[in-house]
Amino acid sequence: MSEMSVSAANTFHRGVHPDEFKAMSSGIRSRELPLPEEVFIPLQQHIGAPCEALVQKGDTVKTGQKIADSQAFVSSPVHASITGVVRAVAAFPHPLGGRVPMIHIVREGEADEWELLERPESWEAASVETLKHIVREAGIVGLGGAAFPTHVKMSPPEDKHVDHFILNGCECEPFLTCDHRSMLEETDNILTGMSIIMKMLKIDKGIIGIENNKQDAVDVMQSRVDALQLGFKVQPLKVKYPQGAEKMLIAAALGRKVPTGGLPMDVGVVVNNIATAQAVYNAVVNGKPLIQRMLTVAGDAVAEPGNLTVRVGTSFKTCIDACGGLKSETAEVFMGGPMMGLSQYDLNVPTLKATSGIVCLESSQLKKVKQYPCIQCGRCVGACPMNLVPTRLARFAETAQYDACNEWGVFNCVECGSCAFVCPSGIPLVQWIRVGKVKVTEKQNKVKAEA
Amino acid sequence: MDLASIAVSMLSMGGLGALFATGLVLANKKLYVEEDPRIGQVASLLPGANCGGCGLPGCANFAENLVGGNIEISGCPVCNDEARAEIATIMGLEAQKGEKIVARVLCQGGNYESAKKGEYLGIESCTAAHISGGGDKLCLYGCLGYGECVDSCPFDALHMSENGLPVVDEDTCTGCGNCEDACPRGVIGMHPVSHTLFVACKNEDSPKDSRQVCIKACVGCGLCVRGVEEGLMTMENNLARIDYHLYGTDCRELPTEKCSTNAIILLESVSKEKSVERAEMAEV
Amino acid sequence: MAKPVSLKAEFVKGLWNENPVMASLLGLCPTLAVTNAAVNGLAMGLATTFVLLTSTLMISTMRNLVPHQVRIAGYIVIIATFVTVADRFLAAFFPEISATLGPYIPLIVVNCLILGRQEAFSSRNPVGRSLVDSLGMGLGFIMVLIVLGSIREILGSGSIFGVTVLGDWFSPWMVMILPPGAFLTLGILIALVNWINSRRIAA
Amino acid sequence: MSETASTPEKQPIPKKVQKDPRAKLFKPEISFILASSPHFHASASVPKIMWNVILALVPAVIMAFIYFGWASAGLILSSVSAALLSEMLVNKVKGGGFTILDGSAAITGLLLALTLPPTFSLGGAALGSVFAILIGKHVFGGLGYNIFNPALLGRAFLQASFPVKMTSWSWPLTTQYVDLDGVTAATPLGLFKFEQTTTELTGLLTGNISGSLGETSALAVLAGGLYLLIRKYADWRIPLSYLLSVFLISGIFWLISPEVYPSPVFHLFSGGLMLGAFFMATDMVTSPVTAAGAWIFGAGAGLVLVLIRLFGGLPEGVMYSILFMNAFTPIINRYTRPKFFGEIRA
Amino acid sequence: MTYFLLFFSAAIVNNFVLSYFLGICPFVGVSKKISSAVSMGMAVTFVMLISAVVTWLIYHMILVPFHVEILEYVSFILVIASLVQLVEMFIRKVSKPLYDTLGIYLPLITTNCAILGLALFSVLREYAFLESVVFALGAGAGFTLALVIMAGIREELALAPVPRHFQGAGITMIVAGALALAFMGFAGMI
Amino acid sequence: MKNLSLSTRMILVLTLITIMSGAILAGWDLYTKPKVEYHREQALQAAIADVLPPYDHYDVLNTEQGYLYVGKEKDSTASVGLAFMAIGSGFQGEVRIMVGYDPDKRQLTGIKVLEQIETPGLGTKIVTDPSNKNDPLWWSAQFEGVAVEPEIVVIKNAKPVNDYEIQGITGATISSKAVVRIINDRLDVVQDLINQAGGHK
Ligand SMILES: Cc1cc2nc3c(=O)[nH]c(=O)nc-3n(C[C@H](O)[C@H](O)[C@H](O)COP(=O)(O)O)c2cc1C
Ligand SMILES: Cc1cc2nc3c(=O)[nH]c(=O)nc-3n(C[C@H](O)[C@H](O)[C@H](O)COP(=O)(O)O)c2cc1C
Ligand SMILES: Cc1cc2nc3c(=O)[nH]c(=O)nc-3n(C[C@H](O)[C@H](O)[C@H](O)COP(=O)(O)O)c2cc1C
Ligand SMILES: Cc1cc2nc3c(=O)[nH]c(=O)nc-3n(C[C@H](O)[C@H](O)[C@H](O)CO)c2cc1C
Ligand code: SF4
Ligand code: SF4
Ligand code: SF4
Ligand code: SF4
Ligand code: FES
Repeated sequence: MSEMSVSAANTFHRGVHPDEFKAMSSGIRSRELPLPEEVFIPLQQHIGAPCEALVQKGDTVKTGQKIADSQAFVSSPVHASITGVVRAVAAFPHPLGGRVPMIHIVREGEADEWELLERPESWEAASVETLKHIVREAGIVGLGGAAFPTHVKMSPPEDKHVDHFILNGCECEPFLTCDHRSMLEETDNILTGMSIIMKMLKIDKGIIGIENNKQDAVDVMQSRVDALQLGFKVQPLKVKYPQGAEKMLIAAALGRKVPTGGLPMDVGVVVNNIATAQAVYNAVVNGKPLIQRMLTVAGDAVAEPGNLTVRVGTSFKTCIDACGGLKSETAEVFMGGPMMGLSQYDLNVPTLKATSGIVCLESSQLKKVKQYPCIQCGRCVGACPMNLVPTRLARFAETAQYDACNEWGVFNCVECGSCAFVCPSGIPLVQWIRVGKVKVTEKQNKVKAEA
Repeated sequence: MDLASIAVSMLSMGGLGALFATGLVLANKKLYVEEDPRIGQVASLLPGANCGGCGLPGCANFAENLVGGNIEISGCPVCNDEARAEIATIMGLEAQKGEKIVARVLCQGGNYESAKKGEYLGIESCTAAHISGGGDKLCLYGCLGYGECVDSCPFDALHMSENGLPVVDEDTCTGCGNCEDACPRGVIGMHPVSHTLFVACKNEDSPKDSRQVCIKACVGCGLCVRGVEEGLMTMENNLARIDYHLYGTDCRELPTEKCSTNAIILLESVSKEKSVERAEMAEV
Repeated sequence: MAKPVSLKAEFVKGLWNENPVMASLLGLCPTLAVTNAAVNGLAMGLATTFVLLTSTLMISTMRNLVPHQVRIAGYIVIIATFVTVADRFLAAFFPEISATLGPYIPLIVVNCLILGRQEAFSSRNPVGRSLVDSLGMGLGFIMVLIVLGSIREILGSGSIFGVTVLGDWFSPWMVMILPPGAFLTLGILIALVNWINSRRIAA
Repeated sequence: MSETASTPEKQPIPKKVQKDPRAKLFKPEISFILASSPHFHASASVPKIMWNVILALVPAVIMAFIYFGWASAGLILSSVSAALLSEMLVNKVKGGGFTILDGSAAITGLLLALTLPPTFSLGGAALGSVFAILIGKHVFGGLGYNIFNPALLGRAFLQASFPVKMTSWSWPLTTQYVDLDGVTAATPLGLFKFEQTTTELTGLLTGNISGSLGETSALAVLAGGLYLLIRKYADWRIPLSYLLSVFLISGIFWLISPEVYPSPVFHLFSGGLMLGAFFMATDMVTSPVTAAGAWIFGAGAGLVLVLIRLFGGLPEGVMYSILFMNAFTPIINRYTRPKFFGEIRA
Repeated sequence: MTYFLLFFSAAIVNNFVLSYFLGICPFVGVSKKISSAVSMGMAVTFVMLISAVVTWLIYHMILVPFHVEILEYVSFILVIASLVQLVEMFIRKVSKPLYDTLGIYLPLITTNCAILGLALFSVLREYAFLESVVFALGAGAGFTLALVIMAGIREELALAPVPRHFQGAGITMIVAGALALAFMGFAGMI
Repeated sequence: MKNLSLSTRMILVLTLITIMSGAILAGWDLYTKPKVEYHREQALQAAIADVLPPYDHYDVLNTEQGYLYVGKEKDSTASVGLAFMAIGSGFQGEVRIMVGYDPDKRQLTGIKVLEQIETPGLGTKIVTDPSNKNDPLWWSAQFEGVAVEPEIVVIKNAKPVNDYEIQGITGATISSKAVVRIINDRLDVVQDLINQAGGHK
């Protein structure tokens, strides 16, 4: 690992500057969405082993009741997010594509009866094992996007020496402001969540990384850290996409470079999202499993953009309707921000634990570029934070030279989209790179199978 | 003087010739390396021009690669058809003794039959569409229609129909399986030509879902299983399957008529039906 | 070897379908080097055909005598012999042409075309058939050389076989008689042949 | 029987159907766009880049007009229109879009014109353009795929075809020694190579010297070049490394023997170096995409240029140095893969 | 210095492939991949070296003293062909890796005009022994350079939509033409 | 033949082929050599005749520095001039020039470029210049009577004023200068030879 001087390290190399469009929702206090009539809760919302349903059609469930779980270590249970009756356990459309098994719960009356987790009197006194157990039982996964089970992250292998925790408050995607609002509205809870995480990790060095464009959040965080005497470092970072990608954040905040193919803990760091810390707080202090989160509904195709606290499994349509509904000229709706989000075709898909935003755009804002052949301008190379050569990766994928794809590091791509964003030829670089990844994997599997 | 110079010429050339011939004789004995006898046979049939036109360093190397199975006979631009044929016999291409295998496209969800979910703007390649949500077709299993299989066929045995489905030319298809590998959806299967009964659908969704997706989808109603030879048809994951071990010439009762969505097809009957249909259309 | 092919087919194939330069890409060096004027192309083509025919005659006659291991050395000596004969012939009777073709006459020895035909055909076929084959190949070679030489000469000097055809208004493109012109012209010619072939197949 | 299991090719779409079999199929309420991320895009586009390069060439074009008058206008017009017509021809033959508006063919024509001597014939300029577009660009697959700089390949073709006309210079209209023959002038590099005299720096900077249309005024070219670099339309590494390597290598020779070899400053501002360094070596299609590659490219071109200028038969070698390095670009690209983020190389 | 100039001249200024048109067949044939281009280039250089030495000896030790210069072509080619065959068999026996990178290219080289051309040029230009060795090295280096550049370009062109009829030999010739144009810049240097 | 061992056959066949080749070529050599020599001789004589003033015959002097051809008047020992070959590199490659020299007047009597590989249309103007329809040989004709002292020089873009000046070829300055340089260099050597011989022929 290479240490850079800290003063210079408040950003990473390369990256891009998309327009932010955050103002439409960052100044408005978040709202709580009324309880939805029905929810669809996918059995698997995390990386790792899938869950099996613990309930059947016709069962009555309470809010917070565990309805699916798995024995595997890398997995996370799922909880009912409303009180009601299980209507079906079947495949329904999923925002990540396809139809996957979900538990369909329909609300019964106005009741919102909670089934809380067992929790210690005080988290300071509790043992690390207890805390990790609660985090697991609460179904907490990384809310920054990848949905990796958080209790696994809290248990680094013996040989990895973790010395820093970084709270990821960058929120570098355009439009999204839910982390920003959380930092302003739930400051203390987040800081407590962070303290709990650091206790689980048995470390005392914490950094909160926040992009410069959220100066109010930096100030609030700094003042509360000082007031509570927590000793965390609030590190303002230059505004640049993808500052929030953990490898970039670690480079910016600590000057450490996660080795290729490595994990943050290889350089002694664990990174979590703001919302993850908040979920940890809610589980450990309030005994509430992860059944709701704050998300941003924004874009020029919605009438009243804003941040909503919604129950997991609420349909996109409900969320959008709560923000004034869609305009008729809507061209595209995606889950997540415009840089990494996924296009949707059906608004009846449910929100997931890791859904941080629903962005709806009219065609005027889509900024499409006519496609030209690659002119080798190298802009993509200058934009790629992972220091790849996207144009070559894409050309190799296009011409089926998969060995070259692999050699040129196709698997290092984090699919941040910076390259395709800057490409003056409008080449769908990221999509080609994904094709490359798939094909290389296929080829490797084939070779393995033959051997 | 004149005779002398002729003698000198003959002597010096003859000397050089003898010298090198001896060298080659010795080398042939001492430096002989054992190799697959077919390499020599093939090499002797190749033009021997060592022109490098094949991209390889020389004819001997080409022969080695040919015998090693790394290159096709057609790689040599100089070789004529006769020699090619002979080389093929040496190489024992009689490996294809069994029944001719051809590619079959097991999906009928062309542009007309299948439901669209939106306007796909992205790379027009099947793999690319498959990994980014499946292009504009709602079906998660069927043909995407961007013709990656067509591009992958080295023999030009595939083309896209106007309806957006690949069509195999049975006569040209060599059964190499490239298209099967290329298709990200597993829509293409390799079958002996004598197999004519197919469930031309891959949709494993529930009947309710699959009905929404394609008018020719196998909805998993199970009608086809009943009444045919025991075990010939089975249902698995909402999809009918044919056990080709039981499938034979004596199979009289065909499940095609029973299928409510025409997902099961019998190749000949399809073409017959089609011609009847056309005739009727013409009359109207 | 093989089913009988008519002698005519044996002859014709060298002209187009198996044309040594266009289809098999053999003998490119002389093709490029001496075609800065049509007459040079013709002379080189004739010399090459002469060597091709005479060496074919010899090699095909003694095809059953030469052991595999020394055939390259043997063939090439025979070829070189006739090349020397041709070279001396030009030097003795056509000194000007000999001077322009300069060092490229001896290189006929290593013209892949000749050794290629010997290996591929003459060493396996009776004399008559081999001669017909060689004649076809030789004519195919001459043809290409003349076409290439004419194009280069017209554009590069405004003349053909030394006769001025383009008037004073035309300033010759000197590049055509220089190395780049040779490569470019052959490249375009090959593409043209591919195009014609694809049209023929389509038809 | 050659039909497959799939739907017949020309599915007879029923004309009169009581019930559309497709009625039950799913229909989205709104048909959204389905695309792969990112959904946003920066405002740069190929035409924008190209037209900006043309804008950056305006000072040089104006200077050419001031010095050489209508001759320059004719050459530019003839070359650019020939380039555009060839591009149109290709569009027609190949099918596909109408690609003139992307500006790349216009640049090729314009740059080619700027490298021609003012007395060159209009037909010759057009011929060079046609060669540049057809052979230099489209035979390789068109925009983005050509290996060699098309304008320079066109010029190399002209130089090899009409070496006398391509090395016949006239004095600018603004100099006092107007020569009606118009053929006896010599460029600063030519003067140096054949008469061993060097030219004053002020002449080189303002362009009051003989030479091709675009090489007379180094300052005008420099202004346009800097615009390109500031707007990031060209990679700054290439002109920098090119000029630096010319300066250093010629400087070494100059230090060894100042009487024989001209000063590095003379090298920098004479001939087509400025135009070449800022507008031709920086052609992104034919230069490496990697940063390390850009340095190598520039340095190599500088070395070749000095070698040709000092020891070659020709007085100027900008064109050849760039074409030579163009040939190496694929290899440079291949062997200068940047280190991945976090990669530890053995 | 004169040796350096001789080398430079043979390698760049008067490049065998691009300005003398020697060895075009392998230049077109074996330039699809950089790795095989490098191997081929090494093999050619090696054979050039051997044949320069041997043909010089034959010419000056046998042909000239006995006044049988007419045997020049025949004896040169006989010696080159046999020697290459011997070396190939030797390498094949001795080292498999060496055979795979170098040996397999040897048969192709026998019928490469560049080799005989080199021998003949050496005689024509009346090079002394050492000069002809340097000349061979330079010519070999130049051949390798041209081959490797061409291979690099062709690997790149494999990624490009070259018009169908130009694919293969056509575009290779065009590239060679462009290279020859680019190399003209060195004209007059030596 | 078939029943001989492979090794014997290999040696025998190759030796036979080579012997045969030797025989054919030697025979052909005998037949053509005189003709080739004759052409060469003719060419040489023509070149000497071109560069020297009319003479009756010439003597060949074989010096350490190469051949000199001394043209003689009929029945006279007086020479009309001497001719020699000058060789050097031009723009592209070697240039061979036959030079006629009058040591008494210290001026050239003519030159003829015998071999060169200069660029056609440019450097080849040192031999003939097709663009000058009236006098394609104008360039080499200039050398007749040019003074060799202090040395011959090429001037560009102007008519020669001094008797030691030669007008260069536009567009082929390098070739022009190269020819002059080659002649100057060779002249030095030849002049030395003459001086050694005591100014005598
Ligand atoms: C197979 C797998 C194993 C992982 N193991 C660990 C781990 O042991 N410890 C840890 O801190 N994170 C682990 N991670 C999570 C990553 O560090 C990272 O947080 C996750 O991939 C999401 O990062 P992103 O949102 O920046 O893409 C793992 C991820 C994957 C996919
Ligand atoms: C391109 C890219 C951008 C990301 N941006 C953010 C971000 O803005 N905020 C964030 O919390 N996580 C972001 N992530 C995810 C982080 O890399 C990392 O997974 C997360 O901070 C880990 O915390 P979690 O486990 O609590 O989700 C991004 C990941 C990628 C690949
Ligand atoms: C393709 C090409 C070939 C050339 N060939 C020759 C040549 O054979 N001889 C020569 O003197 N100059 C040749 N030149 C031109 C010289 O390099 C140089 O420009 C010229 O000698 C300058 O003469 P000038 O000052 O009279 O124009 C050639 C130039 C080019 C572009
Ligand atoms: C960008 C540029 C590149 C040029 N390259 C060359 C070149 O490579 N060779 C050349 O002879 N002239 C070139 N020229 C024209 C050149 O400057 C002119 O020929 C010389 O000044 C002659 O001395 C170039 C001109 C420009 C503007
Ligand atoms: S190549 Fe991958 S990591 Fe690099 S900019 Fe593109 S999407 Fe991001
Ligand atoms: S940014 Fe686009 S045009 Fe530029 S090099 Fe990358 S892929 Fe090519
Ligand atoms: S069969 Fe497969 S590869 Fe072929 S078009 Fe359909 S989806 Fe694509
Ligand atoms: S790719 Fe192979 S199996 Fe598929 S259609 Fe073509 S020949 Fe048949
Ligand atoms: S003819 Fe020269 S290598 Fe083939």
